[in-house]
Amino acid sequence: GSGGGDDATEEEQTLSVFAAASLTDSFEDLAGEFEEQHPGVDVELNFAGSSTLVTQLQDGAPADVFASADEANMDKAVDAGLVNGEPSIFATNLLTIAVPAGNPAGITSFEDLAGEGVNVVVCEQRVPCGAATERIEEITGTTLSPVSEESAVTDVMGKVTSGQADAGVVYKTDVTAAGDAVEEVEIAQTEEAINRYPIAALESSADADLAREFIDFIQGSRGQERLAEEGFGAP
Amino acid sequence: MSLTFRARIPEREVEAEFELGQGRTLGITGPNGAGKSTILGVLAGLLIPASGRGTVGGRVLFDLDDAGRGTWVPPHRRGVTLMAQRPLLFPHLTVLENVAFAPRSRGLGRSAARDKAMQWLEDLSATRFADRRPEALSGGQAQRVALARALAAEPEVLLLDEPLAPVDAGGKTELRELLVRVLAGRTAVVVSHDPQDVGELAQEVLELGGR
Amino acid sequence: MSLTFRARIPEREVEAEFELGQGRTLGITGPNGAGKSTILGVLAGLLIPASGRGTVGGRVLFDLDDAGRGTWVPPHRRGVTLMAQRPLLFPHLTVLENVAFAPRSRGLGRSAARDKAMQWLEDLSATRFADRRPEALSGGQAQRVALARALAAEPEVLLLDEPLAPVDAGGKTELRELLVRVLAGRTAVVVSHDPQDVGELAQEVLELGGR
Amino acid sequence: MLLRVDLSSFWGLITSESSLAALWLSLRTAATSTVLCVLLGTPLALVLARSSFPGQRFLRSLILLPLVLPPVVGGIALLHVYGRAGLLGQHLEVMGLSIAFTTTAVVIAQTFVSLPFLVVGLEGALRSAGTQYEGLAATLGAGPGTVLRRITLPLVLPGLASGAVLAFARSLGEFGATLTFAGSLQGVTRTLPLEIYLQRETDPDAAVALSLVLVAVAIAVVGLSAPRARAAARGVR
Amino acid sequence: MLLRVDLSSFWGLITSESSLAALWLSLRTAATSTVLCVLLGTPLALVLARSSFPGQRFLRSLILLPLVLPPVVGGIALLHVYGRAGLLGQHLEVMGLSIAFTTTAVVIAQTFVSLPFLVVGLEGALRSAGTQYEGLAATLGAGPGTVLRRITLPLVLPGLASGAVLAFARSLGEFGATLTFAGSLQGVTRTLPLEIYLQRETDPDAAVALSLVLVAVAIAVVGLSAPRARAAARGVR
Ligand SMILES: Nc1ncnc2c1ncn2[C@@H]1O[C@H](COP(=O)(O)OP(=O)(O)OP(=O)(O)O)[C@@H](O)[C@H]1O
Ligand SMILES: Nc1ncnc2c1ncn2[C@@H]1O[C@H](COP(=O)(O)OP(=O)(O)OP(=O)(O)O)[C@@H](O)[C@H]1O
Ligand code: MOO
Ligand SMILES: [Mg+2]
Ligand SMILES: [Mg+2]
Repeated sequence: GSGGGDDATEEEQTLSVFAAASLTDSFEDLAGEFEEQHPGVDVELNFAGSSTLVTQLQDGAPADVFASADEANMDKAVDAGLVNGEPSIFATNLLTIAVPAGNPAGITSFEDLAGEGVNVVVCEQRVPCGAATERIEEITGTTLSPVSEESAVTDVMGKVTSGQADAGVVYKTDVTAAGDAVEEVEIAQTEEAINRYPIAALESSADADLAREFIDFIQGSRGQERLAEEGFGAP
Repeated sequence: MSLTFRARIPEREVEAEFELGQGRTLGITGPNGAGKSTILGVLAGLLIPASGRGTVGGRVLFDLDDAGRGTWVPPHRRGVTLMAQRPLLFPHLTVLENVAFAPRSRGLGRSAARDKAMQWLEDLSATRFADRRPEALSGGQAQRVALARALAAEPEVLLLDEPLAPVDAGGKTELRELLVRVLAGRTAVVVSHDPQDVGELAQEVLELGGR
Repeated sequence: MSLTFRARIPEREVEAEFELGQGRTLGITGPNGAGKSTILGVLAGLLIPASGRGTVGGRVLFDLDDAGRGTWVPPHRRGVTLMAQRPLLFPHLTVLENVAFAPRSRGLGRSAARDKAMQWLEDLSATRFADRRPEALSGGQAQRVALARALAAEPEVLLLDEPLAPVDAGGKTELRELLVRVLAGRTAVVVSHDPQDVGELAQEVLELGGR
Repeated sequence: MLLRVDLSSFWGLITSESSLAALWLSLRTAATSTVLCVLLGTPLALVLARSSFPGQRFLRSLILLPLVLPPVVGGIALLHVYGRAGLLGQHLEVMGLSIAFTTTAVVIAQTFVSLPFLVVGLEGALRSAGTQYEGLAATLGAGPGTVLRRITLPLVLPGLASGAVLAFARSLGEFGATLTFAGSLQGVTRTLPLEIYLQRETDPDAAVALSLVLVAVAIAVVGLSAPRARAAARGVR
Repeated sequence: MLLRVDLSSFWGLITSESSLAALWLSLRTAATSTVLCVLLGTPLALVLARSSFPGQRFLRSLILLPLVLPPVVGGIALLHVYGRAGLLGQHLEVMGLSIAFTTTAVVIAQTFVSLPFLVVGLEGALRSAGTQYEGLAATLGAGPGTVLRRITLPLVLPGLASGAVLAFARSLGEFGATLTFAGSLQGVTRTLPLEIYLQRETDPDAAVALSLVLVAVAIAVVGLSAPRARAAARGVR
């Protein structure tokens, strides 16, 4: 454990965090700060798509903390008995429309996406952002006929930043990360399809206290501040 | 077609010069490594000499100055056919297809080329191999087929590199007679170590010095 | 080592039988395709006959019944070395390395094997090629090197398939004298179309019928 | 892997509309890409093996590039060339040709990643076949075209065939470049690997079942087209 | 692509700690995998090219499988074998060896996807080299080991080398199987392609810059090891 250490030689300790790829930048910074506050602790970050991470955990990957980009994947981890205690929501993400710089197709609302000749790209309904997009379609009574239904938000963004698509339905964090390459067109009804990011300590953790401390740090003011910079919403 | 030849291939220490009248056969002899195959290679267009000049009936085959610049006609436009020292039968073609290769390349139709090839195989007593692959031939059998393939090209100039070396004693006599007939009136160069070949086939002889 | 041989290779319509006393040389002659190379291949262990039996000094090389079952000793344990009809020099080795191959395989050290190879090249007047690659040799030069490589193996039984075919006239006389010396006291089989080869090298002759 | 899928649901799954559409699309596009690889790769291999010119090494490296590029990066590179705003793509766009999000884009992505397989295999075969037969054929009066058609290509046919099989297999498994460059729409651009990837999000077992289908198709193609085993070492002439 | 990255930030980016760690890890693991491919692939290619036995076609298909598997599926398959609960993994676990999510896992993933390249290239070279020289060497008294070492392998060295280059290139670009099977831990399992993938999530331009590094390394390796161009067709003996 982390206890028992006097001011004598610090015991080297590793905290392994499995986090959704969309958290890369924020978690790398936060992990560095956490290490500074906890001398002797080395935070190892493993980033991948949330479903990949669950697969890895199921197959016995050694980890202390799991931060998922959606509740469905966290549920899978819970069902598999991997989680210690209750997951908690530490961030939210809202859908928005990304258009290439200059907005060539003149998109102003979600409904515009259904217009003639608009190349729109969305996530497929089997992945979280696709499910959220479908909910917005229902609420607005709009039926999109996308030219592509991607398996990850990153791939939707790729189509927009490269100008292949006239518009893509993505998360606010993605628009923030892309900087000048894209412009944002807000979705009025976006609050109806909120995406929640849960975090949890894992059964396989060798040091439940330290895992807890890391989760608290992410949910604390410094963690929330850094996440907000990336475009995440508060829980 | 009369033939003139002069070439220098210094990497192989080979240098030679000769002239040959229309319809005549030149026999080249000389020790191993003297440059016999090299000369045939240059004539056929498979080797580029450092310098030299070759003509057939006044038509230039190659004409390269000491810096290696000048004319050089590619092999398929020379009207010169080589039977190399090794049979080099095309391994993916049957014996008949090998012999029919040149007639086909000259534009003959499939069955006309086959007929022609069959005739040449008959002349060389090799019809019974017609459908075999080259890999299933004995050394002497392969040589006969290679000879048939070169003859079937009916070129202006025929180059034969030790055509009868692996042929059996009886076959040598038979094939020599055939070659006498075939080479009559045709310009040809025959390389051989066998004085009898040279004596019976060639009207002129080039004796290369050896090392 | 005395040699006995009896084999049937029906795919090639070859069937032969002979015995040879210790230290003697058998000359095999016969028309192209008679089966001369085939017999050497079976003796060397590169071809498996349908049936037959071969022994060297009483030791069995192969002994296969009509169903093809029985003993078959692999080539490297026969003490039989073949010089094939084509030189087949190892293309990735220099001439010297080619000739040193057998001594090295017999366990000689690198420099001892080199010395031995150099001696054989000297006997065959081929030392000046020692450092060349086989591709840079003329037909007759390659043949000399192949002969040197086979002789350097100093096997119990030596098989030579037309050893002098592409060699020049002067070389033939020189090499025949060398072979007479080398084969003295060694059991050997020599295939040749040249009656002079057979006459001077062989004490016994097997004349194969042709087709 | 087999243990994780029970048979009845397996059959239902692989015959579902989306699976069949993906399988059919994969087979069609992989076959087309293979043909394209042969048509483009053969001249390239000939140039690499039969001529020497300055910049040849660089050309070879360029052709082999897709091998080492992570497919996603390859897809990005394709976007920069053929995309709407790409080097070539913007001119095509003007001509009214839009490649983005079409099956054509899938074929381009697959051809891009598979071409090196064909070129490398064929170049090796051409080099080891050597030029002796070609030279001899020329002295028999055959021009370059005839030599190519009747000597060179038949001699390297085994190398060409094994290269084509590799290219087909690689096209069939192509995922990253297709996803990045062509998108993912059922029946149009969503090939079997993309379908598998999507299935994995919701039903990993189903993804495994679909993978088995892909594996079966691949084994069938590769197995059937394998070079016929030659009889063991026989014959020295 | 070049246009999107300005040079000063480019340099800072590719010399950042995480980039250098990823590059170094990539080079180390790709080199190790290539060595493993040669060690494993050479006997396999020999068995495929030089013997014939029932099930040979099946064995070949099996070896070629990773070619056609989308790498992610390959990664899942590896987890099922070497993972903690996997067929082999559970026994290794008992012995105190845990492979998943270590650098060893990266090497296994790369070897798995790269092996077919080596085997296919080498098998083709072995077949076209034929067995004549081997037979002749045996009659000169060389046993199977000597023949293999001094004749067979040197004769197919160009094929072996080009196979090894392909395997190295493929290992360097490996992404999907590594991510799934080995995870993405800086300095341990996060190779350059994984680093690029992560960068793309947050900074697409940086991803392009890193891709250029990968491309440069690949061009260097492939270009330098290319077969020396032979002089144009010369010589018939
Ligand atoms: N690539 C090469 N191919 C053939 N010979 C070469 C090569 N390079 C150098 N040479 C040398 O060139 C010289 C001439 O060789 P060439 O083959 O013309 O001889 P040759 O008269 O045909 O001999 P042989 O009667 O043995 O066939 C020889 O000394 C040979 O060693
Ligand atoms: N794979 C093969 N290799 C060689 N010969 C074969 C093969 N298959 C069948 N044969 C036939 O076997 C017979 C014997 O051939 P072999 O090579 O032993 O003849 P040879 O007596 O050595 O003739 P040559 O004097 O022409 O060398 C020939 O009729 C040949 O056509
Ligand atoms: O990295 Mo995620 O789990 O696709 O947002
Ligand atoms: Mg010669
Ligand atoms: Mg013979």
